[in-house]
Amino acid sequence: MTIPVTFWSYFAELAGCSETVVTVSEPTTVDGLLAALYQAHPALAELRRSTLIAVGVEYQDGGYVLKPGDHVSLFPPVQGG
Amino acid sequence: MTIPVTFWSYFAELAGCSETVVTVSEPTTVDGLLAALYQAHPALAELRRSTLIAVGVEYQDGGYVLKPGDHVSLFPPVQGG
Amino acid sequence: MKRYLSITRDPLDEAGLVADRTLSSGMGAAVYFSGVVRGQEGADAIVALDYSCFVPMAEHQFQRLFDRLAQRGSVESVRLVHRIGRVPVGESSLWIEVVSAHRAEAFAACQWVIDEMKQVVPIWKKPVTAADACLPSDSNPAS
Amino acid sequence: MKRYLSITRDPLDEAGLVADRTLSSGMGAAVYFSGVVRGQEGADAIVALDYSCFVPMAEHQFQRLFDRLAQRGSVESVRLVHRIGRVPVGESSLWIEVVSAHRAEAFAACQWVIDEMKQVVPIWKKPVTAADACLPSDSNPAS
Repeated sequence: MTIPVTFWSYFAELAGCSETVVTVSEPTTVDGLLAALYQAHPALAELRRSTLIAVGVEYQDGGYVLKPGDHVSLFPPVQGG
Repeated sequence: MTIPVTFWSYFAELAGCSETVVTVSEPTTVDGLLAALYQAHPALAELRRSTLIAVGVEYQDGGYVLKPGDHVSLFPPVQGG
Repeated sequence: MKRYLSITRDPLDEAGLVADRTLSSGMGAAVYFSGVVRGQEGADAIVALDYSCFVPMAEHQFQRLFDRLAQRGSVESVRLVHRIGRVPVGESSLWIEVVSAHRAEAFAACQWVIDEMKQVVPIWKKPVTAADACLPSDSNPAS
Repeated sequence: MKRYLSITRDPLDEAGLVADRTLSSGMGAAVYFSGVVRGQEGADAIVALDYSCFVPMAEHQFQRLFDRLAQRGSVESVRLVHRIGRVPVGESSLWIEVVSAHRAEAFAACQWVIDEMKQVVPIWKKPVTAADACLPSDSNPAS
């Protein structure tokens, strides 16, 4: 299963791209996806504690089980206003 | 000494007039003036506990000693907004 | 602290007031409040409120409030308009704007002005029912 | 509860928004907040903020906040505009209006929306200094 991942705000600069695709075996949780992702993008791993994770337009935590068609977004704390 | 007194809001209806003049001997406090006033306007006396008193444009309490030229205003609790 | 005060019989031009706002580059928050006459006063349906005002004292007491606000030091500007006379249901009787560097200060100051005003500024209101509405508005002296 | 949401690259027309207000005859309070870009971000002088936004998620999260606000039952209408892209110092990035029967509810709800928004709505800002100002604004995907 391939999961597209979008990086928002300065996470895109840290990742060196704003979008990537991660191939994971099923079933995989968000945590499983992140483990693969952090191997490829160690700069993001350092910010894991302050990373927000969405699947589609909803926040999810690491235990969320990914489905085909899911789109993951990673971003730093939000700053609207 | 004559002291003009203005009644505001429904105090004018209770007093039967919006302005009057009270003649008092010197020195007289606001309380002294009120005693004379309440004799003439007993309906106002009943509301004395919720009556606000100004001399000129400042709030004063009953102990204020009146001077020639002072203008007293009596009114119910304010309701701006 | 910049201050603007108007006690007026004219309808409030809120859009115009907003368009006239000025602030310096350190300011990050404008909080404004519009108080609108409701169609109900206690249990009774009304069509308007008649506001009467002891104008010189009201102006003085507003300025005293603004003096106290200025002492807090965090507000760059306050603008306040109170409409008096007959104000129909659905129209604003009070408009306040507070400009400050940060929103917490602006919200707190705006509410503080309203709370204090309701204690000390000599303005009164009288409900107008549909039956009264053809009569002239409250004829308090100097109101 | 009536709701209006706009996430836009256009300058906020606050006066026009205020002029468009509608409220029913039971409503007595409209509270507004305008968040303005300050000329300082931390210790640095800036000329603008570049706001980026994950728009579909931001819209969804705003609507979830409005759902929660509606459950409180005291707010008749909320309108919110968030400007994104490059917002110069002195211009508004955020405008909120809350209409309620009473002012305490309106003030509380307006502040609640801002507080919650700052937790969950995916919008980010990047300071723009005079030196950056000739560069194009932040080019995040879909922002």
